[in-house]
Amino acid sequence: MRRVYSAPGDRIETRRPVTVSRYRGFTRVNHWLAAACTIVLLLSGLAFFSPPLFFLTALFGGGATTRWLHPVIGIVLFFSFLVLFIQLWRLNLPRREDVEWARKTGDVLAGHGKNLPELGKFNAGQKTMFWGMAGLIVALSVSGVMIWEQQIPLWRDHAPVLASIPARRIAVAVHASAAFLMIMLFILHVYAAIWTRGTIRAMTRGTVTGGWAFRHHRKWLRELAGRQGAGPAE
Amino acid sequence: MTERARQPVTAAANPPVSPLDSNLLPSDVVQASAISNTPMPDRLLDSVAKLIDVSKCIGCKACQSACIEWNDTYPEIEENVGVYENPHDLTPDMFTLMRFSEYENPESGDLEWLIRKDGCMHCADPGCLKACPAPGAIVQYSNGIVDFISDNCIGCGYCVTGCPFNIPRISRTAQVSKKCTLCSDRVAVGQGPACAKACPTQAITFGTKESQIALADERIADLKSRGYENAGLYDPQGVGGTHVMYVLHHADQPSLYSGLPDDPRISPVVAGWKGPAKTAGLAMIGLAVAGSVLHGIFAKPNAVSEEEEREAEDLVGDSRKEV
Amino acid sequence: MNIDLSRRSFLKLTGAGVAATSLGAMGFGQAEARVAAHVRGFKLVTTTETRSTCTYCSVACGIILYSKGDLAAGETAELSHVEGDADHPTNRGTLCPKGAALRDYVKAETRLTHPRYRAPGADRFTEISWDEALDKIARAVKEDRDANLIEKNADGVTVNRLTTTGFLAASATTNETAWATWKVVRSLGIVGFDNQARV
Amino acid sequence: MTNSWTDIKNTDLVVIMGGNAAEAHPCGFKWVTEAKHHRGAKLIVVDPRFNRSASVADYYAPIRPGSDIAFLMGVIRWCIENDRVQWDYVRNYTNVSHLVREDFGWADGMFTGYDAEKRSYDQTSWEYQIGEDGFVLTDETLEHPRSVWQLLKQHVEVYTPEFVENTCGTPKDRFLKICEMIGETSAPDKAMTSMYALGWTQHSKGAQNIRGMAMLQLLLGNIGIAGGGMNALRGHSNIQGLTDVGLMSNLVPGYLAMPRETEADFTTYMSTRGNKPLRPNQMSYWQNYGKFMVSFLKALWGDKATAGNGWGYDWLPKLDIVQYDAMRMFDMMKNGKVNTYFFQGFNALLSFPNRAKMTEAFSKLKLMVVMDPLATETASFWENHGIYNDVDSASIQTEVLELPTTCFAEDEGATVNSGRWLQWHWAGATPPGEAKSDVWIMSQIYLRVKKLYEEEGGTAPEPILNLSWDYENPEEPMPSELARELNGRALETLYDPADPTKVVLEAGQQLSGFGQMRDDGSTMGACWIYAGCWTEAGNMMARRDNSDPSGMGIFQNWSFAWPANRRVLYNRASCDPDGRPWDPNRTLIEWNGEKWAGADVPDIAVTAKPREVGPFIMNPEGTGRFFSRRLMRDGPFPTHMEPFESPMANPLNPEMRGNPVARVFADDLEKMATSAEFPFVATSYRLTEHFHFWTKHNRVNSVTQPEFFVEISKELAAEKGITKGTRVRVWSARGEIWAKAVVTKRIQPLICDGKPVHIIGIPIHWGFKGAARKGFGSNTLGPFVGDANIETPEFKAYLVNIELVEGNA
Repeated sequence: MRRVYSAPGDRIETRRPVTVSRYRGFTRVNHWLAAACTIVLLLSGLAFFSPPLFFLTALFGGGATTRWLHPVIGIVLFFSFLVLFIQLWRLNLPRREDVEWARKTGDVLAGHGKNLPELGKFNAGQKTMFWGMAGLIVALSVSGVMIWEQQIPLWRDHAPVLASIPARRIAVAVHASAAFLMIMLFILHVYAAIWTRGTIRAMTRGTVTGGWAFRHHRKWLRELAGRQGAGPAE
Repeated sequence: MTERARQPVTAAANPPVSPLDSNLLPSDVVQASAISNTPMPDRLLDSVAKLIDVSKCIGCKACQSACIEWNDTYPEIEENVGVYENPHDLTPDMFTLMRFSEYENPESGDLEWLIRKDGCMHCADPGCLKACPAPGAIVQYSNGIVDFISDNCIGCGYCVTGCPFNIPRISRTAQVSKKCTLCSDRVAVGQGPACAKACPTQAITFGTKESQIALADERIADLKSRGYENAGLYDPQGVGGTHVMYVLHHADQPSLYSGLPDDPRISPVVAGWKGPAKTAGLAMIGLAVAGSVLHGIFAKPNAVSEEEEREAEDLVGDSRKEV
Repeated sequence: MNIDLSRRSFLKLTGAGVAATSLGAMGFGQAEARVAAHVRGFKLVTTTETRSTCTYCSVACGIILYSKGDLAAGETAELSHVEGDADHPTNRGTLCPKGAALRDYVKAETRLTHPRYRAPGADRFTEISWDEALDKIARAVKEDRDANLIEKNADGVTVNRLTTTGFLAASATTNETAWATWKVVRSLGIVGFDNQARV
Repeated sequence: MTNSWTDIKNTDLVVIMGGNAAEAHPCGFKWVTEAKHHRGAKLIVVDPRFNRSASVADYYAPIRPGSDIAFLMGVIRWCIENDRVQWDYVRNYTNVSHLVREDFGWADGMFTGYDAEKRSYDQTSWEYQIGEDGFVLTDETLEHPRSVWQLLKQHVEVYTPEFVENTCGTPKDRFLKICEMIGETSAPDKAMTSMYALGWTQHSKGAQNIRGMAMLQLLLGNIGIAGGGMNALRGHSNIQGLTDVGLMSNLVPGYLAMPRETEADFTTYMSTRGNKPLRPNQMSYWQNYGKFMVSFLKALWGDKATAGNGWGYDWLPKLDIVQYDAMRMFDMMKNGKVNTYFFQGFNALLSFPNRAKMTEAFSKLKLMVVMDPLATETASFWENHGIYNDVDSASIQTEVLELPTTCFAEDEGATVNSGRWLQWHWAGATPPGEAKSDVWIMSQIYLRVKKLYEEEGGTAPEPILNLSWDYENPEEPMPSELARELNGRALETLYDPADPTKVVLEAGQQLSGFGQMRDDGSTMGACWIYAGCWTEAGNMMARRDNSDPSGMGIFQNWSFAWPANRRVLYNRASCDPDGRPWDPNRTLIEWNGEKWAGADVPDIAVTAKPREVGPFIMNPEGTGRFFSRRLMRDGPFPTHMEPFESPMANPLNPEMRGNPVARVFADDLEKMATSAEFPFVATSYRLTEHFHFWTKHNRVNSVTQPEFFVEISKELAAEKGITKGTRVRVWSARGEIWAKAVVTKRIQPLICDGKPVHIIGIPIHWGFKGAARKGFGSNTLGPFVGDANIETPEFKAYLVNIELVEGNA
């Protein structure tokens, strides 16, 4: 049976009660790396974004340290997310059922699961988060390197357009705006993970309960069940 | 207790060698970067200005020499690239630079060698200060001097994007932003800037802004009498006026002088994101956090029911037939 | 309070160092910002002033040498800064790009500090003592003079002329040096005597 | 300078030609900007390049290097034709009315008396008609055909605006505009000042360039007045002083002459120096020559100089030729005729033309002694530095001694500025390492040579043994002792000649002026023009009173100006014949009915009555000279001469090459080229960022101008495929150099004789020692020929070729 809704490594671990492996160890570590980077970037970035928050630089050992740390962590995040992206982009491609699900956001919030379509590994919200993050990280990375003062001579030599002051002004504005959106997404992501009970263990233990999978990602569960039913017993 | 230094009124004076109390005090700061509520100082110093009379300037670079010597900087010895500008641009170690342009005046048919001393303009409304995220890294004193306080600078380069005149340069070694201080250390003991003191033809003068405008008026009248009908003062109001001003023969075309901005102002991009957008953004982030918390407290969590667990077992079981 | 107090020494002095540092960690207070806004200390404080004249062109700008140490008081003096003398009627304190950098000339890395000798055919100098150098010169001058001085010309007129040794005088030495030089050079009979007036 | 730097603020028109004051003398140029700002003065710049002075000028005109005489004679012609002449001045204060001998003449660019064999003029005909009373014959109507005025008019007739345009390349409209601006200053209340420097002197006819302007200034009545004058901007801080003190082959301090061997004894020497007045009542101040010379000899030999031995005249070396100037010495050196040579603070390897010849000459020395604060190229001429000094060290047998000296910051004494101010300075730093003062070194050499003569005897030891050296510490005389000698003192009690009971000075007291000098051995003084610099009142050179009550920039109590603390030379000429100032707003001195008085020291006997005594007191005529009698080797009037290497033939005489009386050594003549091979005109100059070869040793100036370059026009660049910042090779018949190219609109091709002339500007400042990048100067390329009168090398106009170099050469 071909995988449509699941990733390699996704499997039903136990059957009574049902637990389903959702993220492999590597992915989980990488996710938390990205999360940690995001938090560092968010805190250090906010310090530069707004004077009342400049005190946050103390967390990193002062303004100058924060200034060099921020872009370095940004690069780590970029690559960390790149791995996630490569792993997950296919499953995050929009499908017809996503439209219906999105239309019924009210039911999602109200907990009327019965009215919602069956979904694969990710719902439309998660997909939006994924593509949003991806886009914003690209925007932040590009604008970020443009305003990375210590690298300016490099751009001046190899990509003078990037080094021009008007371009850098725009980059600063883009960086700030993208960061703002990123923060909003981040809040949503964290909140959704907390509000949707049983979600966080997917990124901690790597597994979810069968009920969680049944409730939120039934097509995914079906596919896994189908694949494992069809295959040899373990 | 030593005597307090006077406020400077000219650059043509000999510096003191006995200790004097500084007369440019932390309490004279009227604006500091990333600090919104700088208290009103108890006194206001006279506004000072450096006037650069381009029509008297011979491009000798004495200002550059004096600047290097006074500030103990070590610019690199570069190569000749076919121009008179050396170094080729402002650097973290070269706070001022003579820029040369050869202009053929279409009206008179004469060649004019327009030479301009480039450097910090000490804007009344400093874009660098506005853009700077590091508290107290850029300060403005009540006499108009905009000074970079390296101890507070984080070397991020936002001042570079904030400056309408392309002045600050980030030191690759010290990782701090550098520019002309208007010799704040000299002004503090009643002296004018080193460049103005040195300038052989007194094309650079220094004093109260009022006195320098009066001097400029005299010079402009002289230039007009010599046929420069558009002679005028460059004190651009787009940045609230500057504490470094030029007398130009062609004040109608400042850009003739190696790209002096015709109408400099803080870029709307910078002004925008450093202004209301920033507050609005922070407010929305706050709202989002608050909304989530409230939703979390008051709304029913999206929890999985026992029934769903069983259905999952069924589903898994169905597909497997046998366990 | 002394004006050359740096921010850090000020903190130390007031005993507020620790407090201010932790204040800094907590966020940047106005007090901290103000302390840091202290301008650079005035670097000429406690230097010794000496009135001098620029050594370059003939405008002869008045300058003030600022030194660490007082030569007049028998101390060694190290030049730390040079600035135009605002009391001087010609330059009124101004200096050209050369004059403004006079310190770097006085303290150039290529200043000579030791007599050096280059032997025939050698590709480098070696250091020698003043005594050796001066004795060598005296001997060379005497030998050449004894051999080549023209005491009398064909008409029997005393001419005391030495053309095989020559002397090119400086352009920036004092009148007093010039006079001492004139006396010594002419007493030897040297006629190939010139200065830098033409180049 | 006849005037002073600060006096320039009094001018109405500044003409910078033959110099570039803004570039080379920025702080002096300040007074030009002052005059412009506060007096509304105008500035004219005439130069091959649109230079830094031109950048702030009111009017600029280009000129082909080496054609200044044509330009200046053209201006004189225009002023005469358009009656822009200050007639009262010209009639009364110049020699226009004097009659010249009938046999004097000028044709084909040459004066009467030329001897091609000797490359010299017989100057007999260049003389006034002398009457039976011994005075010059004059014609006050100026109509006599032999009057200087008529001869002058005749002489300048050829220099029409068209001639000027064709010869100088200066567009006619620009030339005429400048004539008009200059002509305005013929008004008695208008002043023009001429500021010039090596742009005029470094030609084979440099002295005549300057005479051209001096004549123009006389014509306009601008000599002797505030804001006027001929202002030579000396290049070095004390080259004025070194010349005053006579450190030249043919000079004795105070512009007295070294004896020639034709002057066998003191009496013969003095016989031609009587300087009897050529017009009635004139001061002819050189009549006092004997007093100055005897006082000098007393300073030199002390008690050993007596009336009986002609004041020790015999012990002075005597010249057999005009002078053993540096270029002659280097030529002799090259021919193996010099064994030992001293370089005191003089980087000759980079200073004199044809560097290859210099290197060859140095290589023939047995011993080279260099005294310098810095490591110079001269001291290291034997060091191989690739293309920058391509020599074979092993084959050079010269011994070199390099002696470290103190510099200005470490010594004390006086230097003389361009305005003749003797300013005292004090030491402010400890010398580095073992550096020693030049006085110490010279004393050591002297004392050691003297000891050798005392111990071993030798040839003619008298001059050495008899030299006066009675200093407190003979090992290192103090500057104050030497300065007091330069001023002079009474050796016996001096009585007033008018009232023998009145004591003027006690024995041992310092003279208060040269008027106190005697020719009977009762006074001594090394340099008469310095008398008054260190009097009984103390060191006048150290005075620092900067008050200026007249507001004219005179500063009478600031330091000391020679002669007699006079700040404006010939200032008698600032008043009309009756002694009233031409311009009451610029009064230097005036006749108050009894005597001359004013803000400046009068340049005339204070009781000399107006209309009796002329203002040019050093001349026996008492007048300024349009016709210069016998002083100039190349003619009593300036006549246009082409540079030795020129892109065009002399329009006055196509056969004439360069200056017909300039000295050229045979092998140097062979190394002179024509425009066929070397089509472009090179001219050398200073840059404001550097001082000669000194400041390349310091970082700051090396930062502001790091690397050697040449400047060329856009047109020449296009022709040769050169773009800014590329590397070029420039070569002449004598050598080659590599440089970066600065391509500029500030140099324009000029049309001369119908053809475009391209100019290549070559700054002088680089070498192979110091902080700046290694490079060259113009001297590698320049021709080894000097001015006919004073041997200043012709660096300002010679021929080269140029090409683009791919890569880094």
